[in-house]
Amino acid sequence: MIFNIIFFSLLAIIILAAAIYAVVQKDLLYAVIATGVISLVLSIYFFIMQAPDVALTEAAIGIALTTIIFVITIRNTSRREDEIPVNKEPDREEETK
Amino acid sequence: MVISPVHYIALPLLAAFLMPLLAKVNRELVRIIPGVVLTYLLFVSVVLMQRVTETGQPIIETLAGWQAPWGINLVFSQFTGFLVSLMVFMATLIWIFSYRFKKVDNEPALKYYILFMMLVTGSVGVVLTGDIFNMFVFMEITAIASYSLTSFYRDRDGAEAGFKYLLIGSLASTFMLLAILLLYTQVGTLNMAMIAERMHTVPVGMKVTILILFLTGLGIEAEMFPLNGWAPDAYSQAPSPVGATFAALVVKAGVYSLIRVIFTLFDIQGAYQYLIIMGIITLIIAEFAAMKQTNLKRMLAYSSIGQMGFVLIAFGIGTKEAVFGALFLMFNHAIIKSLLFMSGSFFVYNSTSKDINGMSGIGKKFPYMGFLFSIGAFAIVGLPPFSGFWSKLYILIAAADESMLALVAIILLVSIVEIVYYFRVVAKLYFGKPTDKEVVHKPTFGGYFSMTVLAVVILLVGFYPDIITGFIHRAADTLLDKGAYISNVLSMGH
Amino acid sequence: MDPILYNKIISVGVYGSAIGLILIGLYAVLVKKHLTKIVIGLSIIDSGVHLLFIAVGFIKGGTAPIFSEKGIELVNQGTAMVDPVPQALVLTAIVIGFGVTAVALSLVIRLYRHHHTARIDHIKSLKW
Amino acid sequence: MKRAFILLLLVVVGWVLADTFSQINFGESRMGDIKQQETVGAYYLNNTVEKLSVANVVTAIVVNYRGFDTLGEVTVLFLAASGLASILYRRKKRGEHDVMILKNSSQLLQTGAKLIFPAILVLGAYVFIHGHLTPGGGFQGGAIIASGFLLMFMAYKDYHVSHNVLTWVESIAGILFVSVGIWGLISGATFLENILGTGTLNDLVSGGIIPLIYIAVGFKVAAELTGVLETLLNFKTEK
Repeated sequence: MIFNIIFFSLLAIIILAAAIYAVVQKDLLYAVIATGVISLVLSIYFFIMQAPDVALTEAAIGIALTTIIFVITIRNTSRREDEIPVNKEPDREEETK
Repeated sequence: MVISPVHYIALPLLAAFLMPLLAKVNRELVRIIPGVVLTYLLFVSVVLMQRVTETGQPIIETLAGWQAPWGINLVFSQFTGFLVSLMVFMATLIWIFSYRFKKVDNEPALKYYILFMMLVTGSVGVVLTGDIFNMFVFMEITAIASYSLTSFYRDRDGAEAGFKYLLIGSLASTFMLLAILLLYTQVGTLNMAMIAERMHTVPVGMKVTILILFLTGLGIEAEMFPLNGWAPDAYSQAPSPVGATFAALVVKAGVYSLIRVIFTLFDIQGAYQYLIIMGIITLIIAEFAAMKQTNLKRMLAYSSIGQMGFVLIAFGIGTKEAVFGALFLMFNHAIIKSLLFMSGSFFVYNSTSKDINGMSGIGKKFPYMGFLFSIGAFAIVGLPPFSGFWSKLYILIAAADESMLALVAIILLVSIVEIVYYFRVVAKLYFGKPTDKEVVHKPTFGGYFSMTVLAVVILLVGFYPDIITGFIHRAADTLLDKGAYISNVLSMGH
Repeated sequence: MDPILYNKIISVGVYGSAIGLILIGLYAVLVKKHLTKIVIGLSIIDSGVHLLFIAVGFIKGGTAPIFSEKGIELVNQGTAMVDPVPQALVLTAIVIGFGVTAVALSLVIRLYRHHHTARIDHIKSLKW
Repeated sequence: MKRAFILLLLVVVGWVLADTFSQINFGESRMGDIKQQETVGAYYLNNTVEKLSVANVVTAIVVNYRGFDTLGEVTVLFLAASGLASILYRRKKRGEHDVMILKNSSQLLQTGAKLIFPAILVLGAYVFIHGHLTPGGGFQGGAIIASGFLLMFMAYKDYHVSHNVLTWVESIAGILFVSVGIWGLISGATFLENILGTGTLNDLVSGGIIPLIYIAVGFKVAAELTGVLETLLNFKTEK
């Protein structure tokens, strides 16, 4: 019982800490890793709450794929939340009708 | 194979999965297939509406062989059938209008037609389904198709509008998920008829919380204040057939879900007052905002929001006549606003700017298009003898019957505002000084055809409202008869 | 230890994490200025809601809703299993959430391509 | 001012949620008297083994009882992939071609990826073929296969999955899913009805159309997710 309480509180602390870290961290790559940690803890939660199907889905989609598409996005855009804007005019592509 | 409501979902999905393959065979198939599917669905609508009208009983289709409440079911009643038929009719016309869309660019054309067809399927599914979580799934289908279509064009602020829409839409779906979860914990089922049957067992506090979550989640698609920040941008940045689709289908699906939740699922009287209040706020803010707009499409978008506020007020009054008026207005709004969007997009296309000022005198150059736009403008403000007149009249009578005179005054006042800003555009079209910068693009044959059909429908309903009122009356009765809905759905196979 | 107190502590832990996630995500969506950060916020909110679903379906002492070899005997003691419906719903919700996130991120990439910045306070057309 | 308002909003939302969920006791059965089948959950637990011969009740719900939802869910992924491609689409000028944004990685990762890749594919296939017996199913298996492809993308700069192949797999799997549904309609039953014999519990070939649908879903999800990754990764264009 005591072990369970410690375990659950540990999970709660990790998941909330990771969420807060993901929000306050200015370096987006670290923030995204933190969301990966959230997914990981979430998947542990699902597993111990007897939802192995959901845990597997969260592990495959939440930890691996969501994280990677975030990383790809960051590589294509800017990595810092407090980026310095480039003073360029927006460039538009021409549209075919 | 007997014709049944599931055709509305299964066939578009089959076609959508097939289209990437068919695109490799022949480019033209990408354009033809959605039309074939939609035309077939129109035929299905005619057959099913006939069946429903003859028997007076809704068609309830079980899926996967499980009766309600164990499985998901589709309900094609006189009410949902009316809405679905309207949606499919409008979708077919919009398809004809946009047949030559993206003629040169093959890849985007494929995506456009797939997304458009799924937008239609999602909206139809929201109306047909009898299961609350299934409704959520269809809403997400509609939503993802809308986000992508809103940001379809690269040469305007499409991505910005799409992102705003996505932001609000995701928050909405979160609220809806929470509401579904809480509802499930309270009644232990997801079937809407069974939820309605067991609703009286739910504690009042919980009921109110769930209702508020639902209203927040669903009010977004229904463009209810203050959740409609996405609408003006989405309407003005999306390709114009998509704008017409938003007005004719997506918003209707949103209003339907809101109405279904309040009228059938819940038994809270306060919800009706809430609808009236939110409707009035939505109406007033949107109509005054519309007056300030210089961009034609934004003006049409705000006007659309205002009309939805009007619909919400009418539903909020809650009497049979008011519901009749509201459904009539939904019908009118679908056809009129689509006509306005189609002809309006033609003006935008032919003038150098999107501003109303840039369109001055364009009606002289294109008298027929100007004529169509004017019909739409006169109809939507509710002038006789156009169809919009009748719906406004019925709602006013319903409000007066309930001795809500303040409401009547507000509606009339707002109508004046509406008249002012629509007439300003019409006057500009005809009496403005023509600018010589215009580039002439003739609309396609399909464009002419669908706009003419819409104008004819507006005039026809305006002169002979009886051709449509029978259906709407029966639809209103079906919506208000909650007991029949529950017993019809749950008695299947018992 | 008192089982009621024990249950209370666990429930505060689980519900607290879920609601905390929703609130933190909401904060990020409403306050943060960077588009990617906003999408991160949305995915955190989603996580919180999914956790709530599973937490609500959980039954103390229940097993996963998968029948083992001796499954038929277990059918008669169905109470020993957790509620499978929320799990099925979450499965759907996770996949849908992934779809929305993917579309959102592609929009972020496109906005960055046009404006050379991903901060909403630097993109004029994103102002409400 | 704005921040204070947002904080107030958060407090209100948090308070309402906390208050609501404090009424929903954690770990307590809400399925009522399980024999009475008061809730759908109880019904599914009581009847799945008998009527469908499927060990995994969640799979039975996802694929059969609420199979229509799953069709919608697959459509959502399909739409997300289409929408993503449409949003990021740009006309290539002459001589331009897509380039992976990733760089070639170390020898170690390359060799490791080559070794693990087939194993991941087999694992994914195992997960969705056994979806009705063990935890997992089409979505999980599909996602696992997609992560296998991701590993290859990361290891080899020039690794490409042909868009043609992805389109074919995706379309055929989708058509298979809907066709299984329409098959039910044609044979006089309802859409997506389980018209095959259900077999015996815990057999690989059991549960009627459930494994069939889950295999289709597995292939479709794998193709869609790989397509999403491919689109995002090939985003840069170079002359």
